[in-house]
Amino acid sequence: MTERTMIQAIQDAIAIALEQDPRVLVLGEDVGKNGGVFRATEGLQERFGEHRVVDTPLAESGIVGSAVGLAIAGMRPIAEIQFLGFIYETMDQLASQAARVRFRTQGRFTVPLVVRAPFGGGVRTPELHSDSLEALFLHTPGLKVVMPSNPYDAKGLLLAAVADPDPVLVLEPMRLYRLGRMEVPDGHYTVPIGQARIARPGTDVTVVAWGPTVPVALEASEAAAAEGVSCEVVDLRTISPLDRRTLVTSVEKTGRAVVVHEAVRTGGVGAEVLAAIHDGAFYSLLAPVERVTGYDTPYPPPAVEDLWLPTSKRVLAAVRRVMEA
Amino acid sequence: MTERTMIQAIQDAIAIALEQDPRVLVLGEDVGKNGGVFRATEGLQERFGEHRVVDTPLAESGIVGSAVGLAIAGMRPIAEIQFLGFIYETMDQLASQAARVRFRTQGRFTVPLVVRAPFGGGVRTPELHSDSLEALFLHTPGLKVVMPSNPYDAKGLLLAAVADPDPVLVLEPMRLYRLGRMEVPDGHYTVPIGQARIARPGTDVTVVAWGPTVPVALEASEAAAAEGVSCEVVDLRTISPLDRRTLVTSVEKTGRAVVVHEAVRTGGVGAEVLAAIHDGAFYSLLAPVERVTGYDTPYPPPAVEDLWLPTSKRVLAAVRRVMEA
Amino acid sequence: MRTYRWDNDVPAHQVMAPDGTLVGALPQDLDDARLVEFYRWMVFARRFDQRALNLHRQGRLGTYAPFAGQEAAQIGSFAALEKDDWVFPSYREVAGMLFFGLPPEMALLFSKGHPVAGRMPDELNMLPGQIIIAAQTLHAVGAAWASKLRGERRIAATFFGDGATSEGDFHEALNFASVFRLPVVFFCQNNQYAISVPVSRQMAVRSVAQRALAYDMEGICVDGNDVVAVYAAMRRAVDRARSGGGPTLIEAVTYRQGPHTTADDPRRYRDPEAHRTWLETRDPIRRLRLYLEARGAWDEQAEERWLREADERIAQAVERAESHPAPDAAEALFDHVYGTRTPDLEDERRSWLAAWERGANA
Amino acid sequence: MRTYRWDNDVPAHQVMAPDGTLVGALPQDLDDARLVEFYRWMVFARRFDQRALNLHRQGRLGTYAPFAGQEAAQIGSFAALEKDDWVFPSYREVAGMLFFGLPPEMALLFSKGHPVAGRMPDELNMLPGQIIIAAQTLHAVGAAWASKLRGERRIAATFFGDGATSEGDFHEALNFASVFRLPVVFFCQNNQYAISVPVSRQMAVRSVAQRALAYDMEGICVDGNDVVAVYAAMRRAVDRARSGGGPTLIEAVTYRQGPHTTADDPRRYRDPEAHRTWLETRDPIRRLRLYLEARGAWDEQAEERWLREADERIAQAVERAESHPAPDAAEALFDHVYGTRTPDLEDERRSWLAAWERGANA
Ligand SMILES: Cc1ncc(C[n+]2csc(CCOP(=O)(O)OP(=O)(O)O)c2C)c(N)n1
Ligand SMILES: Cc1ncc(C[n+]2csc(CCOP(=O)(O)OP(=O)(O)O)c2C)c(N)n1
Ligand SMILES: [Mg+2]
Ligand SMILES: [Mg+2]
Repeated sequence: MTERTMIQAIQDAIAIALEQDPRVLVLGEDVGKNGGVFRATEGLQERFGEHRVVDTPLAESGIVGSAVGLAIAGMRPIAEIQFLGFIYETMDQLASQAARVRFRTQGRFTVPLVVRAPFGGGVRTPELHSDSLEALFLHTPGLKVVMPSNPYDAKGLLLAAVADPDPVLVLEPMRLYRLGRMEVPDGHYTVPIGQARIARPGTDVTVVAWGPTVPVALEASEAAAAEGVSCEVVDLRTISPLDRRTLVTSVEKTGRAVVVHEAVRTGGVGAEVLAAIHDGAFYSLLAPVERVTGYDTPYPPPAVEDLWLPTSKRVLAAVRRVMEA
Repeated sequence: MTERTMIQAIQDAIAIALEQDPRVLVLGEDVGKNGGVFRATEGLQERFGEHRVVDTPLAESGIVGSAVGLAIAGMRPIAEIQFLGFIYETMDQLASQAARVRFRTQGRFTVPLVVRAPFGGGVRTPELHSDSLEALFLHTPGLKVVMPSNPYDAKGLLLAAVADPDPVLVLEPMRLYRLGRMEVPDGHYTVPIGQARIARPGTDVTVVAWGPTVPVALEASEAAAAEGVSCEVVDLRTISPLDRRTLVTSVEKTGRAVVVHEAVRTGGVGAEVLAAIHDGAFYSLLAPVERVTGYDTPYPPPAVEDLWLPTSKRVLAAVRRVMEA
Repeated sequence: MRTYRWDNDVPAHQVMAPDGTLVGALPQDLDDARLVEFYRWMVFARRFDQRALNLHRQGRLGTYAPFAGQEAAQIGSFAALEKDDWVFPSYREVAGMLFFGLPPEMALLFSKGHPVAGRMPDELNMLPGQIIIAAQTLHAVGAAWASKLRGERRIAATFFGDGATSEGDFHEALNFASVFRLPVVFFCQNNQYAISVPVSRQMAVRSVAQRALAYDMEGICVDGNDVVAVYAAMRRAVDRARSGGGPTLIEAVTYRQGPHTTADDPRRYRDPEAHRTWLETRDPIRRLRLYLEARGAWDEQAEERWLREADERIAQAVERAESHPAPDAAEALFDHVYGTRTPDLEDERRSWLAAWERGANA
Repeated sequence: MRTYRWDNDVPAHQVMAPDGTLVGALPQDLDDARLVEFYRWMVFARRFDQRALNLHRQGRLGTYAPFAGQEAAQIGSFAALEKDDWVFPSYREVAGMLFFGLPPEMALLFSKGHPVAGRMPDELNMLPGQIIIAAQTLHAVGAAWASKLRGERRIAATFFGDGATSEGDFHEALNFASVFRLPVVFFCQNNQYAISVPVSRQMAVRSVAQRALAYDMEGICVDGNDVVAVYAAMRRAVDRARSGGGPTLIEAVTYRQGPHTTADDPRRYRDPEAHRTWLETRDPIRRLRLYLEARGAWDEQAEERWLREADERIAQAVERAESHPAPDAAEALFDHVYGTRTPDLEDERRSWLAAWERGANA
């Protein structure tokens, strides 16, 4: 066990993957000498060589597309897209290629590919660096999508992604990269893909969050507790496949739910979480599920981003509303 | 009034737009001499010249990206993406560029751009030609998305899109292109963007559909009527902005809803429609909203596609379930 | 001011003139026996193509992309590959794929929309024909990269059309390949059209091969209806790749004699004059026949025999394709989305089966 | 076998050597007065850049992308444009944008993340610096196309880095521009790095300008630290575009003296030797100063005066930026998503305002 920030846990996971499996290689922009713009690959090129930690030309479709070829040919590429906002450039290679090769070839070829991408707001980045785009990939069969909210999960989910036989998108909330430290085991372990986690048990309201909004949900729950409301916080951890069972089990107990995400509201993962609860716990619901999310606008410039992001106060207000309904 | 198929109505709308506004031009692959692979631009290059109906090189990002520049500079481009499955190539230019220029420049520049794309299943196309991807764009602020289900709406929505000051994606269900004819006014008219249509009034169950599933919903409603169940079919017509009011009004009356779409289930527009109903008509709901959709798999090859698509039988079964709940 | 500018016009490399006479040196490994083999494959492919169009007309085949006119480009290029090289074709490469070992019934099943057609034979490192224009060029780059990293002999070849060179992915692929000096061959069949759009509208350069200059890569422009020249160019590129010399871009100048696909009507856009010239004087099969005939390696009887053999093999393939079991739809739909079905897919599969039993699917 | 291959190595075009002596002909429209004007702008821009880094260090500015070292490339190129030409820059072009008429406080507000900074002055057909690498090159193509369709004089210029040339959009833009022969200039500042990645890893060719060959376009490689050579190259390209001769690709070979942005630590990847050489012997401002000094158009007093004037203007800009009203957040967030707010945005705006009043936003 070592105390690690999330970025350190990620770096550690990548190092272990490179060490344990000669088929693993890391590719992306600035991942080599520079160690990644967030230092996720710090020191890895020195340690594993230029052929296993590779700076590519500046072309995201090229990164993902060639990683698809690498994976088809039996390698285990870990591709980095410098910021999730740039993933649009790779949509065809991700959604029509990586995610479909198994289906297209009815199992003859597969794409065990990991694509990592930092994302999320609150860190004053320029335009298009902060967008939360997980919903696009929830709607993409053949892809899996995970999103850690703490260092332990970050390492375990990343190692699970590397071991997975299918393409996995690992979305890393950059706001949490260095937010705090936590005890993280030193060796190899995995956090299973597809399982949500009860981040805080409770009885009155289920608060569903993922990635960067987990701390927001926890803070709101703390405040609610002071008002005598017991929130159960579910940290999805995996966006796709969605752990509907955990959601339904929790809401069957609480009868109320608030979903919190940073992505824009309409058509977000929150709608599917709401639908999962609606489908599975309809007769337990005491109040309509509330969504606390980004607004239906482009992610705004730094000077106003804090006024746009979901806050614990907004979550608390929603908790109060579902309690009063 | 002339009897027109949907494709004829679309061709007519484009011709009117070219005729009435010198700023309009059409660009895309095979739109010129060939008149489009579905003949949506049949005869238009001959009539309006090579400079207004332009065959471009084979590059979708180039088509949308240069159309963004054309629109910024005051033109009114109508870009064709040959099949919606290829829109992934343009995601950055659509979602990060076209949809954001107004916001980025706080109104100084705008992108009055129309992007047309055929899509949808049931016509035995090769892979990646049939996918329903409207959900990606419902989640893209700054874009509007319309989807006609009949010739009248196809023409009116397209002309409304051309007149709109913002980028509008017009998704055309190719299965309906030549499915039937209907009286369509000859001149210019618009169908307002953002307004759903009651395709069939009813009292017991609201069936929500759009584009290619509208006929499926109507067929199921017919069968339900024979069983004494009165379905109200809501044809969304516009995906974004979503007409929540019409949905809620209908469900407040019926108390039950079935949502039908061809796109894969998870994270689809159906989830947001369900959420809209859940949010707005929670206390009227007598049963959980059902979704009848494509399965969570890639769009399958022609030999099995009919076994994958939502059928009126599946819709009818869902109608029965919500009636029995 | 000195500037970069390309002013030359390099003619397509040719070894065999349209009248079947040699205008260049035959590669050493191409003797008459090998050329007869090429010829027989070209004849077989042409017959296959005609039969497929026929089947389509009879409603026995779905969308099909004919390759007639491009047999030399495809067979000449695939012939320079080794059996375990990586192949990333487009939908147009059926002649090459058949030559490379794809059972002809698989090509038919592909156009029948049968899911099994995507399941390439285990012994081939070949992907099904890519639908998204130029996407496969990047996959070839990745596979070549894997070979290089593992020190394998295996190279990668990717096939695409003139239109594909306009896509961003094409550029990114050539750039990656050249920067990493990967063992990959980019083989472009310039068949003059991308559906209806002529190559003159696709690019301002007169030769696709010229695009190689942007990557410090060798670009070879070859007469794509000259199977010998195509083979020689591919041989050169494959040898370079295998020996660590990096990528090559080959342009085979050829012509699509038929429609783009069975859904296309080429009369809308084709230049009838040029069309006649290509058909009458530049057909790749005719050219090789004239050569073989002059060598005494071809005569009418042989032709008839080969045609008969071809037609028999094709008939068998049609028979196998048409008697192929209908897809196991539950498997085809749900079992190859992921390595293991997710809980949602389990549920959906179950409810699909239930609907199936009720007859509610379709 | 004849193949396309580029074997030459064209040196960057130069008019003024690093020691300030002329090695080529001055363009006719560049007299001493104009060169003094360039010089003063370069000095102003350098001071602005330094001040911005300073403000960042003091926490008074957000992410900033410094351009020191690239002043000649930017001012020399923007100087050949007319005031109503279209300009599609990247985030790096602040020196050029200031020269072109962007109020310096706007550049500061941009790095402060103020929404107003995206609202370019009405009199300029200039977009804010694009963040998505190479995306703006296509917008320039479209704007140039609009000009051509309407028969306007206006041309379009787009600015980007060496790394941008690897993106698919760059290729698609050059291809469209050349196929349609559009009045657009592609101006690449090859500043040797894309963040940490050196240009040698970005492309196999030695010059970005060589990439023009793939489009039958003229590619000009110019010493980007020679403001005269840059101006001459841009003049040539702009004149060509304006007179209907189509697009040009210019590569200005220059150097980013500072970090990629304020978030970057260039010591991790930079070659210290080369760094020293660029700084000490190839600085663009020093070069022009040596020339002007030899012409008697520069002396210490003038320099001091110009610096003082620059600093005063900068101080005013800082003052204006820092006293700029805080954004009207409700407007900035909700009122420019569409021309008219949608019903959802109306609701969201209302609930945002309510939360604002409760203090629940942030
Ligand atoms: C990304 C993408 N865009 C468009 C299409 C539609 N389409 C299919 S084939 C084709 C033309 C391809 O031309 P070319 O590359 O020359 O190959 P050819 O068909 O001539 O062999 C087009 C536009 C597609 N399949 N994929
Ligand atoms: C599509 C995209 N990919 C990646 C990035 C992240 N990024 C920002 S600047 C940069 C390097 C750009 O290099 P270059 O084009 O040479 O321009 P320079 O910064 O040197 O002026 C990268 C990788 C981005 N902004 N957009
Ligand atoms: Mg072609
Ligand atoms: Mg650079």
